[in-house]
Amino acid sequence: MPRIEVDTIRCKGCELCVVACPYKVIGMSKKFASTGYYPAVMVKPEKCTGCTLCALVCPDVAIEVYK
Amino acid sequence: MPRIEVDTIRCKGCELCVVACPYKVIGMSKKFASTGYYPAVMVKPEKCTGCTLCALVCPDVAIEVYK
Amino acid sequence: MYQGVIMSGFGGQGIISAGILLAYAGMTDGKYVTFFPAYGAEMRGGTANCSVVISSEEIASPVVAYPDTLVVMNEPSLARFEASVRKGGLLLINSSLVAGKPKRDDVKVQYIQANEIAEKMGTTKIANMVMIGAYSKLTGAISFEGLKKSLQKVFPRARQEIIDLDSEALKKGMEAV
Amino acid sequence: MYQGVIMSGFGGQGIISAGILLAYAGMTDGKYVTFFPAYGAEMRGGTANCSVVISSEEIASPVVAYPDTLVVMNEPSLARFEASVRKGGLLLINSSLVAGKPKRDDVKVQYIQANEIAEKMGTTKIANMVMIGAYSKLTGAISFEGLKKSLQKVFPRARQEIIDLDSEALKKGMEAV
Amino acid sequence: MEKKVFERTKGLTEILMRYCPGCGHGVVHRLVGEVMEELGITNRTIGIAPVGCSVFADEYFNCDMIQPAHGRGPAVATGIKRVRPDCIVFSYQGDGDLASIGMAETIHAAARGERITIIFVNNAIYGMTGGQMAPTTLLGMKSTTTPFGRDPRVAGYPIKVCELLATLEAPAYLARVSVHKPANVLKAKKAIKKAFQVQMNDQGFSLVEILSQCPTDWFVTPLQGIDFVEKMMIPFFPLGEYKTIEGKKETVKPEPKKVLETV
Amino acid sequence: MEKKVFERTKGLTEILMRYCPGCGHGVVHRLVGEVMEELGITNRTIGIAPVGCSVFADEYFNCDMIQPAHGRGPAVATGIKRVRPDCIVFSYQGDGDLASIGMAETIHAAARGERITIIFVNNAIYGMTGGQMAPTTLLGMKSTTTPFGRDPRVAGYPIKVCELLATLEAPAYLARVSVHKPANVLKAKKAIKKAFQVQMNDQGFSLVEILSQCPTDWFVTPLQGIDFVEKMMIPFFPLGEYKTIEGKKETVKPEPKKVLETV
Amino acid sequence: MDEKLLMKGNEALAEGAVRAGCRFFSGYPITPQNEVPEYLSWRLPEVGGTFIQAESEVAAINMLYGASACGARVMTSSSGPGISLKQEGISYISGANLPIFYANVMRGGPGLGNIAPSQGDYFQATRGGGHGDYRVIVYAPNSVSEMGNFPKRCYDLAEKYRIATMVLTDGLLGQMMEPIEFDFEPVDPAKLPEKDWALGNAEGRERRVIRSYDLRPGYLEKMTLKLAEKYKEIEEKEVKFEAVQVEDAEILLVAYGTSSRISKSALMLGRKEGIKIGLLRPITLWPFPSKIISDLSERIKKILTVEMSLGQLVEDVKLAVEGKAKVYLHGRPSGGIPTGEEVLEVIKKIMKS
Amino acid sequence: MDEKLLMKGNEALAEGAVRAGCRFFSGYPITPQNEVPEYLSWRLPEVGGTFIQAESEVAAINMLYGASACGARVMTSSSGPGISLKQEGISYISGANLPIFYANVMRGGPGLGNIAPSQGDYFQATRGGGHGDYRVIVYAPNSVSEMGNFPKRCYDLAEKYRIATMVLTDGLLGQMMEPIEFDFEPVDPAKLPEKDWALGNAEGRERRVIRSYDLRPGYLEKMTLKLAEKYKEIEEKEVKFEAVQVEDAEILLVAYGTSSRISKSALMLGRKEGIKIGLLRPITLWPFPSKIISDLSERIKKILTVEMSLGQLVEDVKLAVEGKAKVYLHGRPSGGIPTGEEVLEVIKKIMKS
Ligand SMILES: Cc1ncc(C[n+]2csc(CCOP(=O)(O)OP(=O)(O)O)c2C)c(N)n1
Ligand SMILES: Cc1ncc(C[n+]2csc(CCOP(=O)(O)OP(=O)(O)O)c2C)c(N)n1
Ligand code: SF4
Ligand code: SF4
Ligand code: SF4
Ligand code: SF4
Ligand code: SF4
Ligand code: SF4
Ligand SMILES: [Mg+2]
Ligand SMILES: [Mg+2]
Repeated sequence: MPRIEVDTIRCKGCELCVVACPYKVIGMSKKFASTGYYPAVMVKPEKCTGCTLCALVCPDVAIEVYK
Repeated sequence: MPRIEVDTIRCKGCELCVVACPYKVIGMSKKFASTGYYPAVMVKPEKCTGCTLCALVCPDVAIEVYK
Repeated sequence: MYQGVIMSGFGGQGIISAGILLAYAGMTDGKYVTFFPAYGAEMRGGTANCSVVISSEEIASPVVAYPDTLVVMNEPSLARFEASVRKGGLLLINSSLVAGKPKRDDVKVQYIQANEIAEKMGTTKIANMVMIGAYSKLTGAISFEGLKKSLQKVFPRARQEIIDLDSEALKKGMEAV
Repeated sequence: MYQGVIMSGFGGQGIISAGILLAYAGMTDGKYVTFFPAYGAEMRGGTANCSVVISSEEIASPVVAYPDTLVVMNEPSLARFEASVRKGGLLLINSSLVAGKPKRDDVKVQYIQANEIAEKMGTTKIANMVMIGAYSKLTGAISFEGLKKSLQKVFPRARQEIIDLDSEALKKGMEAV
Repeated sequence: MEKKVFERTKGLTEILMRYCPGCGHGVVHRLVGEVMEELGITNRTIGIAPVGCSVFADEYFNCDMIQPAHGRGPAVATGIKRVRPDCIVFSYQGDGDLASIGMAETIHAAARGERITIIFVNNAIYGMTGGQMAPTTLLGMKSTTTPFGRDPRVAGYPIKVCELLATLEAPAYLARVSVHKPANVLKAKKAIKKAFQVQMNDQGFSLVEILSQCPTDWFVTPLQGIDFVEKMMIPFFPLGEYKTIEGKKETVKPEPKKVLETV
Repeated sequence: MEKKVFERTKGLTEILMRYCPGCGHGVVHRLVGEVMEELGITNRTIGIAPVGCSVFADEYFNCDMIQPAHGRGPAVATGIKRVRPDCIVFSYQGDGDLASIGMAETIHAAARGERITIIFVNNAIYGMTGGQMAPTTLLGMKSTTTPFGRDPRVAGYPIKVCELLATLEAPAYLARVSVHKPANVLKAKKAIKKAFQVQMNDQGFSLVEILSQCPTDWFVTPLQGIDFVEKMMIPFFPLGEYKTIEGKKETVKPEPKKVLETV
Repeated sequence: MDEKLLMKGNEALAEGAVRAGCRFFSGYPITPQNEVPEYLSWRLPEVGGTFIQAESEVAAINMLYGASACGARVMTSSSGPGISLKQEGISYISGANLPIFYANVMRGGPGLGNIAPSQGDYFQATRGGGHGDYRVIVYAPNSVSEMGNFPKRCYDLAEKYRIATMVLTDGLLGQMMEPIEFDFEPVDPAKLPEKDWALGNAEGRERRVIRSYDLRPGYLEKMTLKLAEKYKEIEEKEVKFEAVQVEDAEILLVAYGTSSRISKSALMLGRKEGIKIGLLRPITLWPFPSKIISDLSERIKKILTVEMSLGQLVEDVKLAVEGKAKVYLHGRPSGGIPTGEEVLEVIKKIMKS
Repeated sequence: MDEKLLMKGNEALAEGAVRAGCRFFSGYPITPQNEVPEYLSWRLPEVGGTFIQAESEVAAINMLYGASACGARVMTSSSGPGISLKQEGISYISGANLPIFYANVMRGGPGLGNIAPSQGDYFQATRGGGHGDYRVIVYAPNSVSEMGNFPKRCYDLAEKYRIATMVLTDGLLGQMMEPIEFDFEPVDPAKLPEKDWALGNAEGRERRVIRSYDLRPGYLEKMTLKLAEKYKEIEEKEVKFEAVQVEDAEILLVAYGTSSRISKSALMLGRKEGIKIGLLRPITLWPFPSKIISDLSERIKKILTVEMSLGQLVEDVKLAVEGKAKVYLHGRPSGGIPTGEEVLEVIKKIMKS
């Protein structure tokens, strides 16, 4: 199943991936990481197509996509 | 009668006035001035029309025109 | 009376404005004060810290090498500054964000769940005020009145509700210790 | 043997190349030499002058404050440098262009109609060579052979006819005094 | 079997980037890194970090790097490329760096046709120093040195760098792109690749201007930042290619005209 | 009765000009002097001499003058005009001064729309320092630093200043003229006058580029010099107006857009 | 006269300049002095003045050249790299006898260095980083109050002598906050005496020329010898320093700016322990208080220079002392900030030696 | 080894640099050094090197930064105003530990000044006109031969220590002609040892980074302390000077470059009259020959510094002498050139006093 992996050390919680995902797969974690930021998480993992659009806009190269 | 006056202290003998004059009124003196340059002189004074073209191109503002 | 304070945390935790508030309140109380921010090259996400001196005598150096009080707002700050605290000094720790424990046993340590307290009041943004309130209570270096009067000076463009909220947070901080 | 020479005239009279020729010839003769041009900000029409030292011993300062010989190629140069000539020194004047007479009576004065001599040879451009020829004859500081050998070095791109003409002008200068 | 379809490029180091959340610099870095990797030139590329938020780029790009004085990237690139024509040289610069203090160096490197690539990140602001006006700050836009909005009578008009450079002979590739949306990111990558290829083919000077978000100094959230690019920047700074290699002949060295003999 | 129909303008002092025979600077000086006189502004004009052959312009123009660092005329003019908006300010500059070392200052003064007038004398060479290449030196042209002719692979392409500045918003008047023939001199004067008027009318930045002879450093006679302008320079640097005031509206100060509220 | 304000040093500097009559600023952003242009970007328009964010430091200093030539009270500010770029312009301004005021808020160098407080630009400020023989009057404040009050001193001297003046300070003084009181009445520049050399409207007077060159043989030398006379007068009349407990001192600290605050800490700590420490703080770095240091060195045989650099001020101290006392150095370059405790340690070592 | 050539100083400098392995030059025209770029514009291509006429001095020094980072032997040259503009770049190069060679052919300053020979940029050269704590090795030739031979010394030291080196000379030495012999074999830069820090092709090695900054707290200070160690080593090992008839001297002249030639004239004239004059000529201005001057001042109690400036070298002399002898100054600024006779007059006055 297509999926993304968010590197919570790199993610700064900017939400750009959230709006980039055409399938609204991504949301923000309610818990902050050791960095002080709230990282992105998959909220509808089943909808992910592995299209990589989220990764394209991520400024922190925090997303890897698997298919 | 139209005529030009060349300031021999200013004139540097560049001959630009010579070629600018449509009536070939101007030539160059054979004797150098105190500046070391050979100044412009009227060689055909009778042909001068006072058109000021010579004065327009003179880089040293050495020519005055009378009419 | 002389108090050298270092306050340290993430950028964005309001470290700088809390420090300025401390200094302002000290001045309002009639003390000599200096404030010095450590400014980083990064805009955000880095650490921020500042040094405040409050003293009844003229202040020579504004540099606080050995703080009488260290206000710790995040984990890395504890590691960085713990060792520098003066013997017998005070370590004020925001335990909402700082899991680690200090190793020093020759200083007074006080934990405050500043983020939790602030969150209950509506926003974690005022956790810094909670810490300042606690500091004021514990050291007596500055008065609550001084702090309150200074709020409007430090945030001249803030609306009255915000000022009131800050003031409330200061109080909660005082009550927490 | 020590000769400090200043040569001065209009820009365009070949002052600089004449000075270099002097220095080259001195070197060819086995002497120590220095050459120093006074360079102006204007490109043309200004005055040009240079200092040459020819010496049998190593030369300390290349600055010629009090020339043993002054070569005067135009009117303003006489006024400017006359006073500086060393007592008993030589004043070499291109009388074709210099109407004024020197006021000094403690120096040797020699007039040469350099422009006329040069003009007869076809071009006033070699008046500088006439003066150098005269200088060589009068002071013996440099040899004609040295000068002749150096011409090609100083004007590396000149055609043989020009070199020959220069050489002829040097001779005419020697003969003129 | 599961396959990684998007992974971190080897053109970047593993070091965490110190940009603000939502900052466009990170995306641009990734694109340059990927282009280097795809063209197989990472090992023979020398990158130039600016003075600006990307001063740390010397830690992020996985190639030889140098960090010079503010605005002088193109001059440094020139020195490098002339000594190492076998290497690929790029200069990464912000708008203050490139178009304000470095304007002369930019224009002259372009006019000389230096075989270098400039990655020009236009975020309409001085990021690193805290949000002062840049030469690309839009009219009316507030910054810490135009607190009432940029007034052209006081602070002049924003400069369009691609348009300016397009009047020169030597540039072989000039393009303006953005990185605020996935589609734009893809185009931006294409442009960057083309720019590097122009250099590799010895065709001339190349520059890609990238409209980029600076949420921090625009005092907006990252999401508002991409809106700002879309609604405010792009209308003023039109995207597109301003000069392309298509039809661009190799520079021919003309026989030195003997000026004196011609006239 | 005899009448003087051409006399020395009061816009110039009586001092002898130290230019070489046939140098174009002298003509340009006269034109600026005449324009000042005709517009009645000599007394309230502040002129800026360059570093270049015209460094002595501070002795020649009959108005208040200042002589600043090489290339920085537009910055100095900016300082002057902002403090004395009631004065007319012109900066007289050579091509090395304006387009090489002073490129950034030129572009930015133009982009700011400073109410100043630049008299830009393009003689395709560094006159004062002895004939080195200028940013406007033609391809193939010999100079003391391009002894084999300007080779674009080494020394790049000549820069067209009017074309470059015309991409900016703020300039109100940009024109290229020459002074090698009487008819051109007349046109040059018109352009210079217009440029000053644009400033007097507070319409914006103005610059007149004047192709000018440098016989000395071109190693030609004065007569060959005017031929060189005609046959070599004009074909590359087309004469004409590149931006005019016709239809140019007064600059309007836009209401500062409240950026944060728009997005 | 004012209510006490808590101000950042940089803002005090900017406000102080405005109150002293500054009506023209051009500058380029650089940390740690950004508060200066930011403050002036709204403050100057408020008083009818001009704020320009220049395209570069080079442009900024040359804008000053023009603006000050028209008689305005002008200012620019920067930090190390930017001040280096301004050296040519400062040399021109000095040669042209124009009065300007500028500030260097020092950071760690050389090169891009860092943005920590430092004092590595002392040589540049006092020896002229630019070309040729010229001097700049250099004031070194050590408090936010002085940051606010010294611009006035600088403008007055700048116009009195037609010379460039500067405040040499650092990121600590620029960034720190302290209460400040201005010790002078705001200056209305319109009421200053007219400058009989300034460019402007020539109606009814001879035209004026401002330049820094003279190509006629011998003339420039005369011009520079006139500069030298001016410099001599300034060296005689305008030296400023502060002496703290030097009367009974057995060791003398010499330090300026931030270092002098730290040194004073050391002095207070040391005095508590009975060590007789004195402090001589140069307030003007040029003209340098050589005479007082020379005099003190007749009696105090140990002198410790404390500075945030590899050792620059120490040369002026040695030049003043001329071998009469032993001169030591405690220097912390490139962003290193000494502490009072640390300086006291050094003092103790010296006292033992 | 060569036949004797009569060469202009500037051309000797350029040719010397090429023979020493220079393969990259970028510069901007300025009198009185134009012969350097003009010569190199045909000479460098001849040996496969690069000549660039930069758009400005700022660009020129930054091109050097890049070219030297790739390991090339590089050069730039200028005069006062241009060298001032290069100060930021020189500071960066120093902070980044890059080896470069440059020349300042001094003219009269400050400002545009004039184009006469002068020595007013001594402070700028020896104290770092740029920001921060750094030093540049400064060679001061006094003959056309030395103009030709010193670039080689500079390159060798520049690479040995990874430091900026310069020749500080003036318009007189640049414009004058004298016979010259090169005292070294031409260097083939391809045969120089590879630089293990230079940028280029990273195949098979770690990537390399060149920078002059470190923003981590405390790191830059350590970097600069390393610089300081390097500087100390240079001060110990690389001092060069010439001592003329100092053995029996009763008055010591100290002078460099053109002034030292003139001083030697004075010495010779004076010795003829029986005045015991000695001459100490610093060949390196930094590191300065302090020790020998200090030693000589134990015995010679009158020291006269002769320089073409208001008095800059004299400070280094005083710092060396530390009050042990009386130090006098004969300074002619801004294009004034003293003569041997004039210096002798000064000597006589001093001897009488
Ligand atoms: C000579 C010099 N001047 C100024 C600075 C300060 N400075 C550092 S970064 C910067 C501007 C950065 O803006 P930009 O180039 O747009 O890059 P961004 O941070 O926006 O990416 C400035 C002015 C400096 N380091 N050196
Ligand atoms: C900073 C600086 N760099 C270089 C110079 C030397 N310089 C004087 S004039 C000049 C160029 C003049 O050429 P241009 O501007 O074209 O004027 P022109 O003489 O041709 O009229 C140069 C490079 C200088 N004085 N200052
Ligand atoms: S890969 Fe595509 S579908 Fe999956 S999370 Fe990213 S954007 Fe959404
Ligand atoms: S775009 Fe990247 S950094 Fe931003 S929230 Fe998504 S994963 Fe995190
Ligand atoms: S006025 Fe006309 S006709 Fe008379 S000389 Fe001049 S150009 Fe010739
Ligand atoms: S144009 Fe003028 S300077 Fe030239 S020859 Fe004629 S009068 Fe003389
Ligand atoms: S300040 Fe702006 S440009 Fe700089 S890192 Fe933050 S968002 Fe990016
Ligand atoms: S060198 Fe050229 S520009 Fe300069 S005065 Fe001579 S002709 Fe005119
Ligand atoms: Mg930017
Ligand atoms: Mg020119």
